Amino acid sequence: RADDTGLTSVARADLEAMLAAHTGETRFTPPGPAIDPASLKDKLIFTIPTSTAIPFCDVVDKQMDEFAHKLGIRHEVWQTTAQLGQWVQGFNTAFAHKADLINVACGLDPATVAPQIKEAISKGIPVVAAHTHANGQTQLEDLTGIVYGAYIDAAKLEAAYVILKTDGKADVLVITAPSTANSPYIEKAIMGMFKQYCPTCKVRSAGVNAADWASKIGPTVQSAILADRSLDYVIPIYDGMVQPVIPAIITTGSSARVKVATFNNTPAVLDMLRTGDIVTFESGEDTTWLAGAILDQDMRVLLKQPLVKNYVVGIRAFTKADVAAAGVPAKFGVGYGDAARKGYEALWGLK
Amino acid sequence: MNVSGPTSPAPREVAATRQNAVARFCHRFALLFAWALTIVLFGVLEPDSFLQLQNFTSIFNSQAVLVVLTCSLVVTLTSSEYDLSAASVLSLSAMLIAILNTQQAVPIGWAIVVALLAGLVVGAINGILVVVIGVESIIATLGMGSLVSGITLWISHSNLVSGISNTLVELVIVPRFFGISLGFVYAVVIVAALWFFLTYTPLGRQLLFVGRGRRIARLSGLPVGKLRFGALMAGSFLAAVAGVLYAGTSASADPNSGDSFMLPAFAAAFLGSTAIVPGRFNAWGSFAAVYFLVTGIYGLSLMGIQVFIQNLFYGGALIIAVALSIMVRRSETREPDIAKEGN
Amino acid sequence: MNVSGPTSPAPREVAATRQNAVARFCHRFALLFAWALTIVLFGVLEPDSFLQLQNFTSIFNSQAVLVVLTCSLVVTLTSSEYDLSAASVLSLSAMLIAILNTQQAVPIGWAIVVALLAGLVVGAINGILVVVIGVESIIATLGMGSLVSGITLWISHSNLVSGISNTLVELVIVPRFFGISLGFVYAVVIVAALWFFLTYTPLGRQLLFVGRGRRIARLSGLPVGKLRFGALMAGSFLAAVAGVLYAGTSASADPNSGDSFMLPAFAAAFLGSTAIVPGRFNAWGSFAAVYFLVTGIYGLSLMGIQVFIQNLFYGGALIIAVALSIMVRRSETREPDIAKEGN
Amino acid sequence: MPPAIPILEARHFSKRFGGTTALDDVSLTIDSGTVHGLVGHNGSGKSTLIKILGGYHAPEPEAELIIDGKPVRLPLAPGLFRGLGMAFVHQDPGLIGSLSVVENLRIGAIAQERLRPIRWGEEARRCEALLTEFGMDVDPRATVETLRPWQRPMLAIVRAVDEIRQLQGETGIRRGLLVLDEPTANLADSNVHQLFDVVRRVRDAGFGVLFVSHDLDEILSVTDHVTVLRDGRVVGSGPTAGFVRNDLVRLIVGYDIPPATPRTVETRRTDHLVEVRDLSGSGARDVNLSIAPGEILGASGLIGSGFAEIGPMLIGALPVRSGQLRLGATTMELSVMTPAAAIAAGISYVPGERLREGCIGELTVADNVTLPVLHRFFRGWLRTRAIDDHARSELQRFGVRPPDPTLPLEALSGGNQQKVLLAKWLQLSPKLLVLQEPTQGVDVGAREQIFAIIRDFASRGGGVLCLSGDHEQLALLCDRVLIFRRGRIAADLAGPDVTKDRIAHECLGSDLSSAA
Ligand SMILES: Nc1ncnc2c1ncn2[C@@H]1O[C@H](COP(=O)(O)OP(=O)(O)OP(=O)(O)O)[C@@H](O)[C@H]1O
Ligand SMILES: Nc1ncnc2c1ncn2[C@@H]1O[C@H](COP(=O)(O)OP(=O)(O)OP(=O)(O)O)[C@@H](O)[C@H]1O
Ligand SMILES: [Mg+2]
Ligand SMILES: [Mg+2]
Repeated sequence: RADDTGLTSVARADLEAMLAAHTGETRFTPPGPAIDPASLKDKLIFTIPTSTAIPFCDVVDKQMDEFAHKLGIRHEVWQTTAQLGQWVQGFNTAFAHKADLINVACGLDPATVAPQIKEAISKGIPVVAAHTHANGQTQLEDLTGIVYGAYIDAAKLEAAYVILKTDGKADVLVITAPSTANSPYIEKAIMGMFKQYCPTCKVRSAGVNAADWASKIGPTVQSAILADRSLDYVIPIYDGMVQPVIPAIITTGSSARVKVATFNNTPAVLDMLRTGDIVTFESGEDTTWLAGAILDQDMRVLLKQPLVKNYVVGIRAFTKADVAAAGVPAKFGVGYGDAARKGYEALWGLK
Repeated sequence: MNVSGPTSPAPREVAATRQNAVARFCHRFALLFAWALTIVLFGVLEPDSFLQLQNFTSIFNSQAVLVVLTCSLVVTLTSSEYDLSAASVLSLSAMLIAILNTQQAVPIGWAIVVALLAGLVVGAINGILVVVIGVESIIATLGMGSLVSGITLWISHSNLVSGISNTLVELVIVPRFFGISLGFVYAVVIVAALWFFLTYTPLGRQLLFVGRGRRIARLSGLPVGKLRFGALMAGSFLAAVAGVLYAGTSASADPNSGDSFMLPAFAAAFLGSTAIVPGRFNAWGSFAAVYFLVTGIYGLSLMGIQVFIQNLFYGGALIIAVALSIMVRRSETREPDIAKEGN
Repeated sequence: MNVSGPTSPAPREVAATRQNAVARFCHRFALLFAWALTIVLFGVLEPDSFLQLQNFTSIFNSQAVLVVLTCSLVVTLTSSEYDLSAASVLSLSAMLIAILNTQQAVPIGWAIVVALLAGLVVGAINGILVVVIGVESIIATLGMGSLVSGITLWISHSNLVSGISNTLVELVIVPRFFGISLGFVYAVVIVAALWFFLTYTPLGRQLLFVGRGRRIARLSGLPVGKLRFGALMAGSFLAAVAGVLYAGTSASADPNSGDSFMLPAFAAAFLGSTAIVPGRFNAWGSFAAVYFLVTGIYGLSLMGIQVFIQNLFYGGALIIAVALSIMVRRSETREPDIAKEGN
Repeated sequence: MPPAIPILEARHFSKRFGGTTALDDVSLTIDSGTVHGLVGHNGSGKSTLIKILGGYHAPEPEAELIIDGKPVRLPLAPGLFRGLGMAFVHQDPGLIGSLSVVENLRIGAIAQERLRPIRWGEEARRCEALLTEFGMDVDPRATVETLRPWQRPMLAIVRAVDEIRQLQGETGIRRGLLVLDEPTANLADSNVHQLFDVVRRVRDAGFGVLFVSHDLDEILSVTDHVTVLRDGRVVGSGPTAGFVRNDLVRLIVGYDIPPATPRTVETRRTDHLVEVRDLSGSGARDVNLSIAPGEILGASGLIGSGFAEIGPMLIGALPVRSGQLRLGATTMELSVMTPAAAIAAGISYVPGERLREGCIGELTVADNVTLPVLHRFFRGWLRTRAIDDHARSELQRFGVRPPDPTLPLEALSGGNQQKVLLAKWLQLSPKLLVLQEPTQGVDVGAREQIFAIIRDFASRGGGVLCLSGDHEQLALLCDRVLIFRRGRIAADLAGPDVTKDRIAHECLGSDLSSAA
């Protein structure tokens, strides 16, 4: 049965299945054949994140430390505050410490440190980009391996949720961050979903650079709400953008009408989902899975085994109904279950 | 006692220094005209969406934080100090409220008290550095800003903290009368109080004396150190108030939330000093400047224009307004001597 | 002609005003001692990893951009102008190189020429605003910074642009002699040239006079306007050079790449003015300041210490160094009068 | 009759600035109903004493202050001087240029209040009335920097007198002290008379007045009691009637100064070194003048008559509408003159306000002296040792004490600063030396040295133009004096006509004739 807006029952079923697959604890599937990390004892893996002030990066790094400890691998994380000089120093320190592998992690665009990556490769040190790319994104040739961020899956989930929630009558503002390399791919994935499942939905996007989020997202959302009285969803592609969206919705007196769906499962935003009524949907990666995936890919590189292609980790979507599973108040890494940890331990032959 | 006599000096050409009243009026209200012009312009370009009451109420409501932060800068700038730590104090204040209220279960009222006290403490340290030790304010507050940011990152573990009591949100951002929120009302009250303070109270004028001529103020018997100290404390206090409004606006706090307000606030304070009381930092001028800038940006984003145009508008408006104001003032007063032109 | 004799006013105790040479020496080199102390401290705390030649070369190599940007500020600050647009010029310069080289297939050499020219153009506009029109530099460059950022966002469509020619990368970042890269060599050459310029050329001294007393400089026959204009242009030019080094360091350009350098650069310039030639902005002092700060942060990172400590270190080092320097100078020279204390 | 209790008793005032002892155990007693003169060479500590009374400096701990018989705690808290009945005109008159006349006049009242609203309209009317009373036609809302130079010190005097009058108004006759630190230095003669009138009235009303001046004739004519400071110590004190001029001079400088003999130079010369034709602008009109080699030409007039603006105009520091300058064989258009071009042409201008216009106090003496000649020391790089040597030899040549080029210039006393300035400008070997108030605020001893420097310069064939309101100085120094009235040259005095009295008479000439 097709309803008035053209959301066919096939489409509805597709979308519902997509959401269902990401509801509840993550279901681990081994990315490839098992490996034997015994020969990697005391190898040094060196991780350089965009900024260690980003709590998400910090949690993944800690989880990696934990795995590495069990594996007998040394893992060092370089403390940075999103400054080029510090990233460069990170590479040099990795060289000085005779690292066996370098992870460029957590949103640090490999392009900004391309010369350093080239140097590492020329020194025979492999470089893995961990959680920086969206699937399908063009990548630096020099990179040895990649673990993708689950940006595209998340983007599709947001779109699916919004289409279902509005019965195919969505009127959406997507907020992107043009200066981030994966942003255009995320945007494309969202737009693609709407085109495929809900061509009559109204979708537009506005780009605001990370540096301007606090000051410019507000006016952007406000003017969009007032210019379009039927706007009903705002999709900030990262949940770091949510904070200034909320007051823009409240001041325009449209908190009953305009809702937010977003990505990354930042605890504070999950708390907004739990306690407020504006954020209604959020998904995010299983941090244990992500930490395991990065180490797994790293070890495959070091063991010279075939790498996992399109390595993406599982995400969990939360709505008000089940957000309590993420903790009260929410915490990083809570609510994904134990499957990823057990899965990797089995894959690596621990225990 | 009468000491005048026929020996008085030669009369001056009075007309020249007594300024042309019309030109002066235009100068004082030029920013308001520009604001009106912006409104008309966008009204014509976007007749359906721009000229709606709700647009204006929402423009007003959303900028209470910036208005109050600008007031904080007006106070310190009047006393000729730069307070670069104001944005960090804003973040600290908002973060304290968030953490105390959500993680420590401190009632929102007490959390606010603590946040404001923290502002006063930072202001006092600034005061000690600048007034007692004699560090230039721009340096001292640059350093303090970094320190305070570090503390904010520390107590928040760099996390966004959400879930601040709805009471505060109700008291700040939720629209009340004709769509106007209490946050805007607070901002207007603070602006009006600052205006009264700077214009009509001796203390406000003392601050201006201190800002314009510290030595002379001291020779005239003003407690210069106390006034400077007080200005730095008041500035930090107002920045903490802005933090409270920020917390109430977004019901959450980000460790870096204040940073992006710094440039707009300075721009608004400078721009505001070209209006209402040209040549002096003043409350209503800054108020007009904030809303002129925000209206422009708002209209631009309504037209779906890219972000970079906003930067151009910001920079352009500031430069043009200040340059014009200087050129007008120069032509109003008498021939400048060459050294002042600085050629 | 000799007109001295018993008629000259009573001599004052000269010894007291002639500063104690030892204290003066300590003051001049205090920052270097602090730097050495930092090295010793981290050497003891992290004996294995810190005290390696390669660490130091890496510290040196990675900060060429910051050193050159700080030099840019030293030039403008010496002439008593604040250039808040320097970071935006850095971004613009790097972005121009990236776009011209990767998207327009302009050879890297020409791309660099265009980037440097862009720096000069921004400097010239700053000069017109500040010198010809008379806008305060802090306001003019705040506005220009916003405008230039807008332009950078515009030409890059707000995107990161990567893929800059390897020639440039080779010329900047790749280690050459004992692990030292050419980028660091350029930075040292620029610092040395700036030091020579400010200390040993008439033009440099004249700039100092213009900064300290514009009117007096003019009456002494100095072309004050030209010197200020020149300082603003030179400052922007050096910021553009920093942009070239940025492009060479990262082989890419981000529209906001410069922003994160602004505070460190100002902090280093201020901190540097407490050393080598205390009381004046100076090249080697700033150089020492950059590497003192960076070494500290590096050591902290090496120890895996949380990021907020870095902020505390930054702010704390700046405040303490400047405050100490002021207290030392005060005790070295004569007692300040109350007005200087500002009470 | 002076009452038994003095209005102010300062005991054991000492003040050290680092190694400088500005005041050394000074005691001073001022009776009510008297004008107490305070004299002393530059740097003798007069202003320091006054600033202690104003609560600006803290004296050394042994100091005691007794006001009206009651001991007062030192240092005085800011503004407490008002409660003690004192009002000040400080040496630099203490006005904020960028603020309005009302604000400056009412700074005292504003300083005493906190939150009681100010009624600006009323304040403006009150100030207008006050200014009119003193014969000043000034818009109370104008900013002070737009006022004419002579109006500014007058404004400070009006303010202090008004504050003293408030004291009187509150409780009938009250005891208080009006402190005037070199109030006449920048005043027009007419205003000086007006001021003396006020001073006498204030005294007659029962107040005390502390009056500082370098002009001993003023001291002798207006004070009842004199105290002389030398090197921060009291070296003489007593009723004015007990002193003659030479006593004071001896006390101030510590030795006898032989009576100065005016220069006797041949009469008019026809070989002109410098010629200025049809100079107009910035308050002067159609000025024509010429200076012969070796001639010291003076220019004077009432303040505002245009003579003081000639110097800055000749070097392009003030706007010029029209006029030419011929110097030797070259002729220059003055409307496009700049200080740099003037220096290149061989004109040196030594401005009057030393620390504001002449040099940068926080930089070293060597830096200040060598600024215009830096290129001489640039051979590949600046030879810093040569710079210091050069500066030291210049300091020795001009008798600067101490001759240490590495001191910050602000560490020198006023007279020595002036000598440094002369050194700075004379090393350029100018053809024409333009001096503005070369000995303003300079003590008698240093003054003689400066005269000697100027005469020596002239005797080598240089031309000197000396702009000054100090008639005695002009009479002593100049071969010829031009008198300005209302922007024009009204008289050209030469030879026997160059006397103090004649100059004074000619300066007032226009006022007398226009009044007639
Ligand atoms: N703030 C200060 N810091 C250091 N030394 C000072 C300061 N003020 C005054 N002095 C020194 O104290 C001494 C006395 O100065 P003061 O100004 O009292 O002299 P004065 O008698 O008023 O001279 P003048 O006639 O030139 O005004 C001088 O040697 C001066 O250099
Ligand atoms: N002389 C002045 N200098 C500086 N600001 C002034 C001056 N006179 C007035 N103002 C400013 O003008 C504004 C109002 O002045 P106005 O003359 O209206 O005062 P008022 O309080 O209405 O006095 P009244 O009611 O007695 O006329 C204030 O902003 C005040 O700061
Ligand atoms: Mg004095
Ligand atoms: Mg009125």
